[in-house]
Amino acid sequence: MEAPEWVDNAVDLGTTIMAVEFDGGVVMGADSRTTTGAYIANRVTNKITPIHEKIYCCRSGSAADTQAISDYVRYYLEMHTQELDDQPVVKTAASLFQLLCYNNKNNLMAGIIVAGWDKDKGGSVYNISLGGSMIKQPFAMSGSGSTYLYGHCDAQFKPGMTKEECVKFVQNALALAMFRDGSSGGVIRLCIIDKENVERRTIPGNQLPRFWEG
Amino acid sequence: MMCEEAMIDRDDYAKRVRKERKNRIMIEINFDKISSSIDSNHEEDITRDLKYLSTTHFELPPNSKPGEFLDQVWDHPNAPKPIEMAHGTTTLAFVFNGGVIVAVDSKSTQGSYVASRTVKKVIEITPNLLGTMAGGAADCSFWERELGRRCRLYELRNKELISVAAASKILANIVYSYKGYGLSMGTMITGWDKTGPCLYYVDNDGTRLKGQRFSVGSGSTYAYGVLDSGYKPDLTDQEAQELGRRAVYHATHRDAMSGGFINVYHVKETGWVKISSDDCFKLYQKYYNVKPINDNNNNA
Amino acid sequence: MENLNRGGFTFDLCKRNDLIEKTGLKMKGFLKTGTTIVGVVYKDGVVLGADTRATEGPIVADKNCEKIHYIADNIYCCGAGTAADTENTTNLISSKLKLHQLATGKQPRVITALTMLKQMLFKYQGHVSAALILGGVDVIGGVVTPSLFTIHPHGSTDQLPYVTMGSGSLAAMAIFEAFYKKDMTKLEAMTLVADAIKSGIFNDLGSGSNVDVTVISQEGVEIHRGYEKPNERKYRSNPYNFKKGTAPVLSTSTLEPLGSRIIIEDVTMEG
Amino acid sequence: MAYNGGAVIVMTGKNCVAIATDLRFGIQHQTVSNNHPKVYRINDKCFIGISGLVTDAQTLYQKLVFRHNLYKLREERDMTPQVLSNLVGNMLYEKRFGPYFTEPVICGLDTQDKPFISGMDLIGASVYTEDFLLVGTMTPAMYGLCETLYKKDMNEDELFETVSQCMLSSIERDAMSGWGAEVTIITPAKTYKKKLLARQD
Amino acid sequence: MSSEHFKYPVFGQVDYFKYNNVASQLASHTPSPSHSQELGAKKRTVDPIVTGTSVIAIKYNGGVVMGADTLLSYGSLARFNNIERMKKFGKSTIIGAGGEYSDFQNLSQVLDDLVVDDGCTDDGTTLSTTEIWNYIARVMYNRRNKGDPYWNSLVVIGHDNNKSFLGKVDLVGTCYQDNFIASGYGSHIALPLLRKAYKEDMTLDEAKTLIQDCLRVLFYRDARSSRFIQLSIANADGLVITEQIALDTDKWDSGDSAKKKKNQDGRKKKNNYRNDSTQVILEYGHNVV
Amino acid sequence: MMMDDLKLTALPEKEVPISHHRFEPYVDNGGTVLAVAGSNYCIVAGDTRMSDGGYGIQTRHYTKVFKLTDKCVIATSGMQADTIALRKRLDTQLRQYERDHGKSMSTPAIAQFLSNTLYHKRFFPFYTFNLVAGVDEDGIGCVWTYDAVGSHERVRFSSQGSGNQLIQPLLDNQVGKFNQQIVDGPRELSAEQALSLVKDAITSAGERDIYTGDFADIVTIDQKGVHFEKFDLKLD
Repeated sequence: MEAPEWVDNAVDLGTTIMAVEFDGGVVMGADSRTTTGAYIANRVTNKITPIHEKIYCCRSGSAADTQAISDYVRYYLEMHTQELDDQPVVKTAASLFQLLCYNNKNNLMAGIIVAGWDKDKGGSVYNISLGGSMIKQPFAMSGSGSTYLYGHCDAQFKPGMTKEECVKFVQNALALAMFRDGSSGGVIRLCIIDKENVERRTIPGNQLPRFWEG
Repeated sequence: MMCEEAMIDRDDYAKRVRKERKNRIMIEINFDKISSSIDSNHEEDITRDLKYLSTTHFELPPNSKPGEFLDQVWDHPNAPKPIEMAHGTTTLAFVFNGGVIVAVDSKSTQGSYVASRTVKKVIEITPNLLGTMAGGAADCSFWERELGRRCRLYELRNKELISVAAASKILANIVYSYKGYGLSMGTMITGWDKTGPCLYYVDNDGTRLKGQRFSVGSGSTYAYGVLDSGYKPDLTDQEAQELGRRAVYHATHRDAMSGGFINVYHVKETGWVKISSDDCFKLYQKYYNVKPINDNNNNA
Repeated sequence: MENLNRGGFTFDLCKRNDLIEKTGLKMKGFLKTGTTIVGVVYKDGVVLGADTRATEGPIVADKNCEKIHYIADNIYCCGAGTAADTENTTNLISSKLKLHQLATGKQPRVITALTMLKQMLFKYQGHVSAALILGGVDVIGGVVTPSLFTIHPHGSTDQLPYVTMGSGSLAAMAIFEAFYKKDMTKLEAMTLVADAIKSGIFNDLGSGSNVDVTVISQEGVEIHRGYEKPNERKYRSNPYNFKKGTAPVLSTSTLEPLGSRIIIEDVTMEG
Repeated sequence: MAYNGGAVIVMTGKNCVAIATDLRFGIQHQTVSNNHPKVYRINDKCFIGISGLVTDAQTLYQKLVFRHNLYKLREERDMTPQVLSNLVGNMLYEKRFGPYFTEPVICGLDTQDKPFISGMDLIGASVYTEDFLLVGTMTPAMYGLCETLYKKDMNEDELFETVSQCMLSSIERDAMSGWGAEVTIITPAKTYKKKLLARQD
Repeated sequence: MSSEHFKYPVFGQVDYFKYNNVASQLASHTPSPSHSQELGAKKRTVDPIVTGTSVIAIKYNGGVVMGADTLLSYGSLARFNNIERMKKFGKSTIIGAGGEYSDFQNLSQVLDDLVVDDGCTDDGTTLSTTEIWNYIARVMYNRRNKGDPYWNSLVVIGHDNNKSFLGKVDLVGTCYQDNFIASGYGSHIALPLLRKAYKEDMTLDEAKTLIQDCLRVLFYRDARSSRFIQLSIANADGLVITEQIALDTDKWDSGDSAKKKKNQDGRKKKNNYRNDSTQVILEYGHNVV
Repeated sequence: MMMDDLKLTALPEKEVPISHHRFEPYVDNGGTVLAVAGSNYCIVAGDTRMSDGGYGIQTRHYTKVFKLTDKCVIATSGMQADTIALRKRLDTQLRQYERDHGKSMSTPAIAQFLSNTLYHKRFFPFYTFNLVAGVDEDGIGCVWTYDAVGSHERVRFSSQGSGNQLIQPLLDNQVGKFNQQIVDGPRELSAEQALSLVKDAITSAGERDIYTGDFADIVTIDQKGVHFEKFDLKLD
């Protein structure tokens, strides 16, 4: 007799996460589903985690691993900030993630998007994928649901979108992925970071965009 | 990429399809049969049982090697608790001047659980033939029952008793024809025919041996010790019976899988006789004179 | 000489056990709590609930075990998984928190317990198989914040207003999803928790026996052991009496008192 | 766990406890000794029964005696069964990832002469009940019997007869244990053990 | 005579009983290698590919209501979004299917044939639901015996002769009847709700609401389910399978309050969160209440 | 010629790879049955829980005891689908026997017949644990107990199924009176005592075995026929 899958399996963020930079900031977005097998262990998860005041990350992969990594990065970045006596830049945070992911690549199951605003570069988005490679991208996506999105995003993405255009872009993409990917779903969580503000938005599961339905 | 279950699934599927294609080189797709797949014979499946009920037949598992089927089944992560077939035994038989003595225990275990202490491990095939049971209980009793039927038919056809050699050969041939099917039996066929007392050992591989003394089962090593040290051809009937009993008794003591009652049979020229059926517990008390101190109703 | 009170795990038998298991000898399974455990946040605090069955394979090893563990005066924790792991993990964190409390002189916060637990579980990468529900109430600057977390064996945590864990978690979650509402009163919350646990008890074979409920609020902690007992034995025939002398006795011996001497004796194997 | 075989039952009565053990020591299917009780005396009012791999049981017992002696030197009193079960529980959990293949049950009378029993799995998950506990190679058989035959508040004679029947009938269905049984009864006044006549197969 | 007595056959393979025909027929019915080869090439489902999830059903005072979503998954991909997983057979039976869809389609053909044959007999009787259910159970069991199962769990509802019928059959042939049945993930999530809510003499509306509530909970918690469902009803008036219904799912609000709170906090005391470890950690579960 | 006869067509020339990828043909639906026979009665009990092989309960009302003739029932637990197939086979054959011989099969004959039926599935066994119980031609209660492939034995009392190991030693003790020097009253139980014991035994199994519970069918068989009765167990 085997234990039921929701008891035995590790908790997985089979996820859709993405981030886009716009002039002066970034828009980050994530679905909210956490699964163990086919059971949804948490349907309103928040996968957008603050690392620093203006730096956030989207987590995908093993929930335990990504939480632990974010905790470590937050801790190191805080120390770094204290030493520097200045706000850290996004790339520093991303590099820290890369370091942890790369050095423990055999033990970790984590795909992370780091995004945020700093005064040097404005908004920037970094994608740290499974092996630990760090790539700066104008828009990044990751997680199981992202496979359904490449075509859509490549077609829809235009450089130099405004903030609201970016929000729309992220929202629509996430909704598409959540519709098709069983491991993504729930609500859309957005996080918009610019010079002034960190704004959080949630789009409940019954008000997701349905533009493709016509 | 993270958790691309969907991707992985599709990759997997593609791989499997490719693999299956490879196999198909040998298997050959039969497109002529497409219509027959629609017009399926479920009715026949359903009524098959009824149709062939009057015909004795074995159903084979959906697998090319029946002997390995169950092992494969229990290997599966979702498999239920494996079926435990009744097992474990000490049986012995020996030929001496007065005939053949057959002595057996009566315990049957499933894993470490004692399923029964009252199993009849001597199978009375015909009034002149005895078989013993070791290994799978169902295998032994079924096939020796069948052997009994065959022997009786032989008698009716030929108006004479079947020889022990022939009877044991029938059994050996039957089990040999099922080699690789996973039968488990170690049996002794004994009786008294024209050639005198006779003892054969037959097991599930199809081995068939004639001999003076055999002991079969998990407790056989212990029994051999007692049997060999006490055996001589010119034992009296009493001595021989007690030797068999003793040998099995000591085996039951040392072997966890043997026990229960000790049944002793004596094959004589006139046929077999059941000599005794003693509870090991009583024998223990008798042999070692063990008595409870609070025994009020003097169990005589 | 072995080091007493050294703390931590020892691994000296691992190699030997591997060898033994290679010879085909099977280790017995650990005691598991198949379990339904739940927690829910209500208006003024947190209600935790648990069933009371512990199983060893298909056999019920304990019909009335306690699965809601004490962490601190304002924090309790339900455990599912391997019984020894939940028991010892919570005990360990409880004592760490006590030390922390003595060092800082403040009531421990739920979040501190959470961090300790998740770090410990993450360290063991899921080998310590404890699935926990942590609930408690913080009073900071006069503001009461009830909080409720789940901690999975690998060390991931979630915070939610209603949570379930264990083999019966689906059955219990179904009740929550259907009947949970915000800002419940204490009684409503307790009834909901009891319903969720009963759903686990009656629909999940790994869970059974009674409902335990613990309420944590600013006013303190109420522990209802056996809040509901829906599974009392339904039938018992006349007691079985054996007359004195039924069992056959071979010998009787009285064991003399040892007194205060220290005995040093060999392991005997008589006869 | 089934390498050596064994069965131990503890059961409470009114102001008394009983601990019953089988006597077989075997190496897999071969019976080596029929006089090997699995019950060890820790002090006057406290016994531990350890089933499982005998080498581990003996090691565990020796370590317990060691600790108990230190405790006595330090505290000038005997360990209560409660203390002992906490001690054993912690000792076993220390070896969480490489456990002793043993399952202990502890019984005794506490300082108020109230019966106390506890049991553990092999990594020290304690079980406390008020009626009975058991460990061994054929626990289902023992559970079935104890669950049915147990009564509350038995006096020491009833307790002896009940626990004897539970032990005798359950070891008859287990190939790996049996070969005699021994029951120890602990009462405030005295402690005595009785050896039972049982099957030797 | 010579070899008579040792020629004990493997039953069914050697013509021991002199029933030439029977034996050869038997041989073709015991799965021999050639047989399995054919199966292996043809249609053995070793792993479900296109799958449907739960089906749930309950009896009410005048019939039976069944519900299922309309999604077919392909691994974790939600591949086909408006597929009817319930199908009518004959005048009084509806079957709802979970598991591999191709197997269900194949089985449907078999059952359609059965129904047509029965109609052609024109003997004034039609197949009752019980008969169809029994038939499916035998088919499933026999397929299991061949190691080639229909990878489905089927819920059968029907209403004939003023009696409601509700039964289930799964891929190994386990079959039973009950007053409420759930398959797939529904047996873990919906069944507890059905057990709790079931009472004799439910009205149709109550039953429909209950089924919808269960499907909603399933949508919340089963990663392979969808919001779009269908209900089917069997009662004295006949069989109905409704159009697709979109479930309203309104229970996402607990996240909102948290969001507002955090925003306000964020604006008011910008640098403060750094000192408050609680707030950062809270992100691992957003829903502060 | 001889060699040809012995050659087995069922054994393949070359191994055909059959992937046992995910399909497991057996599932254990659990459940316990037991029977106690006396000189003029036989009492059978079986719980009615049917689990899904894991931790789920599929239905609480699945009867495991089936009436075969007026003097005989079969009580069977294990895999429910196999149970049904087995029962259907027995039913058909018994009915055919009745037509052919104008009387129903005697209980001992049914017992041997079941053994053969089970053995004919030796290579692909029914995952069922059976008891045949009833009264024989003389009205004496009798029980046969089976292993999965048909090894059987006539006994006075027996149990089978998931709670087998819990109940069997209890019956040894209370019906067999093993290891008891003094026994209150007669050694054989009266029908009332047996009934009460059977109820107690299945209740105890329900306490400790997670696959036993919900309700029990208590079946009394005597010269008058077969009488069913419902009995409550725990639902957890």
